[in-house]
Amino acid sequence: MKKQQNAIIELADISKIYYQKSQLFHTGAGDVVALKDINLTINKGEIFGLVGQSGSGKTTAGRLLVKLENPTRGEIYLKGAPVSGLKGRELKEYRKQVQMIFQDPYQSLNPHLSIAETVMEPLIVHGAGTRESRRQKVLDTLETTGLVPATDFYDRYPHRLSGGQRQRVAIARAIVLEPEFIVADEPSSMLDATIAIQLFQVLLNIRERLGMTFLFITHNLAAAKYLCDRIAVIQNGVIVETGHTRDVIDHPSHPYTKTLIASQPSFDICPIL
Amino acid sequence: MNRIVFISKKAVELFILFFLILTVLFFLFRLAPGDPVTRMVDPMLTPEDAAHIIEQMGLDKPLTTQYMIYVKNFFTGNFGFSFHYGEPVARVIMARLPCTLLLFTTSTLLAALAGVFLGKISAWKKGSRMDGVLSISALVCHTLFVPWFALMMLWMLGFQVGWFPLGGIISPELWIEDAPFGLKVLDVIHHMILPLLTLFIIHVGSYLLLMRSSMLSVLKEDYILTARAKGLTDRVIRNRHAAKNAALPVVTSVGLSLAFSINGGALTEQIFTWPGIGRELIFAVSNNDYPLAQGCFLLIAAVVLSANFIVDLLYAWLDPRIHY
Amino acid sequence: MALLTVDNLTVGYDSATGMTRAVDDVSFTIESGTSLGFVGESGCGKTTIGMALMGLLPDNARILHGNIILDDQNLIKISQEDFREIRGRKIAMIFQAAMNALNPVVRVGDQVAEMITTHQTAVSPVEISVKIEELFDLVGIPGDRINDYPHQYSGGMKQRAIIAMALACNPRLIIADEPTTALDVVVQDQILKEIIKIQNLLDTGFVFISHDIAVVARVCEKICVMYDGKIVETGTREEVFQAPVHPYTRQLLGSYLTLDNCNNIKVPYINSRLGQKGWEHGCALAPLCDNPMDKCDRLCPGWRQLSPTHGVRCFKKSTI
Amino acid sequence: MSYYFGFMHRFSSNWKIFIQNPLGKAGLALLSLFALMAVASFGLHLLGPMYDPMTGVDPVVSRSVGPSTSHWLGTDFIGRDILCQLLEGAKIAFIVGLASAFISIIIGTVVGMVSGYAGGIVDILLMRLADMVMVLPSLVILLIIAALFGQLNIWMIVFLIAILRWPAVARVIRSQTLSLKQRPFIEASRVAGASDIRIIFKHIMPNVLPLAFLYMTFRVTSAILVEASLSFLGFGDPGQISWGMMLQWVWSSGHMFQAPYWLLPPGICISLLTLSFYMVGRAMDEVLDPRLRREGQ
Repeated sequence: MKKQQNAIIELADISKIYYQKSQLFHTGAGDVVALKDINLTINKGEIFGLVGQSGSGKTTAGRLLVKLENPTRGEIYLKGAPVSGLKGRELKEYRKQVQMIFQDPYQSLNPHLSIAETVMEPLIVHGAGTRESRRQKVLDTLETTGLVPATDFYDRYPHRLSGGQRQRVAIARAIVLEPEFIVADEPSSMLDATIAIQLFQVLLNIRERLGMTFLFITHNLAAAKYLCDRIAVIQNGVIVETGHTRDVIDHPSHPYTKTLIASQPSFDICPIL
Repeated sequence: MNRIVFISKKAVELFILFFLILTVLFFLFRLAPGDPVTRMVDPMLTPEDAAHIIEQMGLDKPLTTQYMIYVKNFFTGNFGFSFHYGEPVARVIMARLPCTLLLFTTSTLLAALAGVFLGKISAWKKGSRMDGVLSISALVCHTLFVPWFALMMLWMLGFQVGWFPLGGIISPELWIEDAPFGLKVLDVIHHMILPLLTLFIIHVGSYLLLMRSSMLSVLKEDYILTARAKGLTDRVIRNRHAAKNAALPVVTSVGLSLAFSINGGALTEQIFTWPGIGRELIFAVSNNDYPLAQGCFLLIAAVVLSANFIVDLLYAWLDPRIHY
Repeated sequence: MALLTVDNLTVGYDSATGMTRAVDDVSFTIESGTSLGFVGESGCGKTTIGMALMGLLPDNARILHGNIILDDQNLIKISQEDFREIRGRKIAMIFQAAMNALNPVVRVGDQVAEMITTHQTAVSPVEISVKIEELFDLVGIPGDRINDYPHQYSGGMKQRAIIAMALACNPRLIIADEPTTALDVVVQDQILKEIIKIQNLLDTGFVFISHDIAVVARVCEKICVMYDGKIVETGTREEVFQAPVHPYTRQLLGSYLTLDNCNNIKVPYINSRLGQKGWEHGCALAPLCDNPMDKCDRLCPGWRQLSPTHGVRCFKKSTI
Repeated sequence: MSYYFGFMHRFSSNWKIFIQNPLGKAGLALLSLFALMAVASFGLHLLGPMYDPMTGVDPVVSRSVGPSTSHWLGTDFIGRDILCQLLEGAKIAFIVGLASAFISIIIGTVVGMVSGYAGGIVDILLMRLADMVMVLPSLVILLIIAALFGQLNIWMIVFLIAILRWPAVARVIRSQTLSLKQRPFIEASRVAGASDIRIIFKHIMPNVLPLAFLYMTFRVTSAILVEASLSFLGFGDPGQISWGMMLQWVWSSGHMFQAPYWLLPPGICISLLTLSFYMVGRAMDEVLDPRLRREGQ
């Protein structure tokens, strides 16, 4: 596997604490430490997996990266430039380069907007292209995500689409600006297994064709093994193990990783498959 | 500890709210066109008496001082003198308060109990003929125009059939004579039935509708399915699992719908000449008895706010999930 | 005599466009002490089967056809009240804990006790509390948590409490509908171990409903694969997993990611059509099949029995 | 433009469900009847000065008499035609109800969306204000204001009712906005770089508008009732005939036990008009996505 050793995203000593509100005196008792001193480097062109159970802080990490929230401590770098203080124009510029795919395809599309409007929104917001070129761009992007023929989907509303199709629309919205980096937050956890595997194929295709970098957040170790070049295992806000996927899974060193591997579902499959 | 914090927070909130209302009222009285002095001092008084009241209320002093005196007077229970009665406002409204509380709490409690019960039945039998009849009648009750309905009750049950007296709280002869206590109570009840029935019918509809919709959404919850899967009888599912949860939001809305109830209460008192605060307020406003109007208004505000406070406490006590 | 026999069960839902069949001509049997798993993707009708067995179908659903016979008693024919007596006592259900399956304002212990008091009138309060402690011990909940409210429980503990509730009256048949979905893998693993332990301990029949074939593979001896309301393949665990015949079964197995098979995953044919095809005109799976025959688009394939335990709904003869 | 089509598409499919609902059908039928009455009031001057609801006195009668061929519903205590007053009252009821509901819906929706979306101190302040206004009994406030500022004209009354009646709407819209704000599609839009204004008007508003319309029907009801009560107590706009005022005349002229032909019609009209708005609201409530309602509580 070809690997370029240039970092696109770096997390340096990132901590995120949710302070307990509505207390008369702040005791710190109810505070939740979602992330504690996280250090990660994600290289250009790779799919990096962040594996953990619910409540481990993996989703928080993704939200920090797309700046839906800000870290309590630490700094995030995009291609070496710190992103903490970004506002206005600069923030908008950042959003052009970092996008997100959300977990629940039934919630991530506005029911009142057509597929075209949904996918076109980033283009409109960033003032990209003309009316005609935007239309063409949307159609092309829908094709890329496997919604063919794209014209069938263009004017539809989400309620007519299946979960897998909705998630492809969400992917199209994320890649339409051709960002450098995409956070995929459990994109397949709400989908049936056969649909999920198709979705992974779409992500791999996109990486192949557009050279994007992904952070793939998942609770499913097998999916991480299938997709990711490198993974990090996160438990209670702390990264317990990181490395090349195969190394981590075949030779886990941390006890938590071992438990995780031991609990993975498996069955004996017929030899002919 | 948490519970105490929660209660004191609510109490502080309540106090601030009341203070705001007090302040707004003060400025309204000073901002309205015309001379504030003539509004606060009975035009029929002798100049010496008038000067005394002006002195007492600080009406000749700057606005800030007036405000201080106003607040101080309020907390010492000095609401000024009613023009009409020539008595301290506090004494007038305190004499009216029991009548209002008697009518109002009885009708609200009865209506809430009946409404919750009927709403429960109606939601449980959703789509049945009984549900149809109940919810349509509830809608009709809820949208009835109160004074008109009160007049109709008076006309039909009071005037035409003659079962009930046409107004007041007690017959004059019983009031004057040293009649036995039991007889007095019976007579008050006799006088109370019509206004009580009117308020009951008006309010029972809204409680029924609230309970019904709350119950319907609870019945869609998964734990109702669990309860059915356990083989529980319909009665247990309905009363123990559905109604208990469904009544919680109804409790909160009792507080919120109080404002609505007070409008109806004032109108009902007016028509049945029930000597309560609402009627006194309408009387004061009609006769430009400003100190009395102000006193009645503040009392009503205080009643509404404390009722909301009680509702908050009740809710906190009923729902184990509440975060203080 | 089998514990449960279901014959040609057909359940329809009233919808705006007419009657749609959620369960279509489904037959199966379960013996005491054995377990049967239903596996299929969302919307295949597996949950509807569970609800039909419990007699808890929603108002807009109707059993159009078929029999459900439990211990010589046809559940289709009995009255509502008789069915209520059976629910909880003879058939119990384990719901998904991620659902709001426990009443938030009633203590967990009381919710389990209620199950016992409903079906066994002659038990003293002491006996009940002893029984509840036993049950909570069996499913692994500490005894001091009995009087907590559900919101004080974690997801895994809620699931354990729901299992305890199902076991309370020693039912003959337990239906588990996605009991581990939405739980973390580690907790899911613990709960499954708990269920297997209970299976070995008791002489109860289990019906397992899951979208996750790995879960079904772990706990069930017999497996039914469903698609769009029909069973497309049924057999013992070994038959279905070692020698699957139906292309859909093979697709399900082939695309399931485990740590061991990441290199030889078969990506199913991507079908971007809107909506499902249905069984009226040929095989519902024809659009998803990698190698359909001509008649697949015209005729609905019938049921073929390959061995006493193994059957399939497909025209294709060969296994490859 | 395509947003418009989306809305129409939803509207037409909702309309079909709505019109199948017996409540909605009955409510609409009644509403159209009252609307006809209101329209008819504009043609009253064609009948001649005797039929003017305010100044037209029948010189032959000059007192309250029952229905006759020249006065189908009878006359009031100085000989004015009751039917004409009833028609005029319908117009006023519609004006008061719709105008005041419209204003309070606009205030409530904007406050609710801003409060829910902005959060923090803005949210706390706005919602405390809403709480405060919500617990105030509107009729009592209007009475105090009427006492201090003298007779209120009809537009003042409309405005005051609206000012006192927005909090319930704001609360519902706010909780809806809060739950929408957590939805990934809003976050997706933020990640895409959309501004707050764009998110509020493009993503949140279309999702809360149905709810706002629903609440408008309930606000119409309460506005009509409050105005009628105020008029009944003698504090209405003396230049406009309203149903509440008609009842006030029956009562204060001492005809309430003698003239059922005069007592019945205005009361029935007020109750039926509010009922019909309410029925339309309930029917809409059932049409709207049930999830919307749950979160609205």
